[in-house]
Amino acid sequence: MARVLLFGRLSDLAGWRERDIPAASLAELRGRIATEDPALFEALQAPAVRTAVDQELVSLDVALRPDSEVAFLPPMSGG
Amino acid sequence: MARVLLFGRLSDLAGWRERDIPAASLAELRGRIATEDPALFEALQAPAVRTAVDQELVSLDVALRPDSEVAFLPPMSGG
Amino acid sequence: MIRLTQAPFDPGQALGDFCRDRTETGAVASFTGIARAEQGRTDILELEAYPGFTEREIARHAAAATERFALQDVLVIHRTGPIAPGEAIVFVATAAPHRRAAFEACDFLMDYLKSRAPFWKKETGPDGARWIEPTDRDRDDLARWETS
Amino acid sequence: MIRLTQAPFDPGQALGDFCRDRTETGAVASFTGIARAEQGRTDILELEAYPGFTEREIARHAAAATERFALQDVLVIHRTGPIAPGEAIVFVATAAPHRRAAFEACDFLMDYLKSRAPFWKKETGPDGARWIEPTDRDRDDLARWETS
Repeated sequence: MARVLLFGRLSDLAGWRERDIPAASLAELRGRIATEDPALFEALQAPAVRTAVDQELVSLDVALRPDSEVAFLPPMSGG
Repeated sequence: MARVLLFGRLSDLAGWRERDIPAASLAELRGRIATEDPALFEALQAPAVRTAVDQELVSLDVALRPDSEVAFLPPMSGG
Repeated sequence: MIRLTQAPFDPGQALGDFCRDRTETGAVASFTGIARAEQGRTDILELEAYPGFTEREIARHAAAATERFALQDVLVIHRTGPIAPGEAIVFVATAAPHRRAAFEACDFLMDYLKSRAPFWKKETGPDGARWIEPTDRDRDDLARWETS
Repeated sequence: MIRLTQAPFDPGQALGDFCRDRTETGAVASFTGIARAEQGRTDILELEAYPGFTEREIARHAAAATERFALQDVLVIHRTGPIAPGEAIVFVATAAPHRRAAFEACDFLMDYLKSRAPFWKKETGPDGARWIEPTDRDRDDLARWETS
């Protein structure tokens, strides 16, 4: 299980901002999203979208704990 | 006659800040200063010292009116 | 210090507080980003952050700037939520003994905030809403600081 | 606006006023120069100006900066007379649609003020008084803006 957070245009696209999705790894989580929402899966694959697990950026697959927080971060722009 | 103003280290050197000195041109004014205070004259000759007549910078000799204001400006530094 | 705030803030107050009681600083540079109306094309700007993560990422860059430019102090305030035209979005202040370091550090931090800090920005106007992403200009600005 | 003042001023107040009611500005850069105590080596700084001439010379450079960087507004406040450590000496703020212009114009004006504006600066400390003149660094900084 992981708490999944979507930011920026990703949450507009998916229609949700925060959801619990059962998965033991990031790869498994992506697989579930691919099944449920192919358009969101496609958007998450873009190289500009970064992934944070438990508030640390990751670039490879990682295991998820039951209380892990996974955030998908589209291109950022502050100021 | 001209009202002569000294700024920065020039007024420390001369011991005055503002004085009336009779002169019909800048060259004549410099001549009078050379007679009265050779050390000040020397200091005014330094290329870094700029001269303003009636609040406009001048680089050549100019005529002075009776109410002209002549300012000698050593290297400037604000901020 | 890094501060995210939902409420409007006064950049003047922030600068006044930041400058107070500094007898060895010499130079304080600041930048204030203000929401533009774009001649009526923007009614509202909405800034989303990732609470916790966003502050920590900014703090990491503020620490990098502090080291790189030998800063004495740095302050970043960033709005989140809906922001009306004319309101301050971001305020950065840097303190250093001399002006070149203060200016460069402030510029460096703003380039980072514009194109790399974890914020997502949506503009809503008469033509609808759109997400703003860093421009090529923003990326070029950021590239100036890359050390080879 | 160019303002010389004998009395202490609050840079925060100045920035707050400058930023107010700007709905098309986007970017305000500012610089505050503060008198340093230099670990007790400076007790007092004294700034002399040439009233009238000084304001006009600064205004001429502010107008040049406005044209060169397409500024929307510029403010320069400069202290004269005796200044204690920790007090603001100079404040420059620049307003532009985008940040690069605001930063560069503020930097440009400070370089000018440091080495070319009609001020004379005397530092008094336990070792006596000395006149401060532009450093090589100040001259190098200024040379960055020369157009060939």
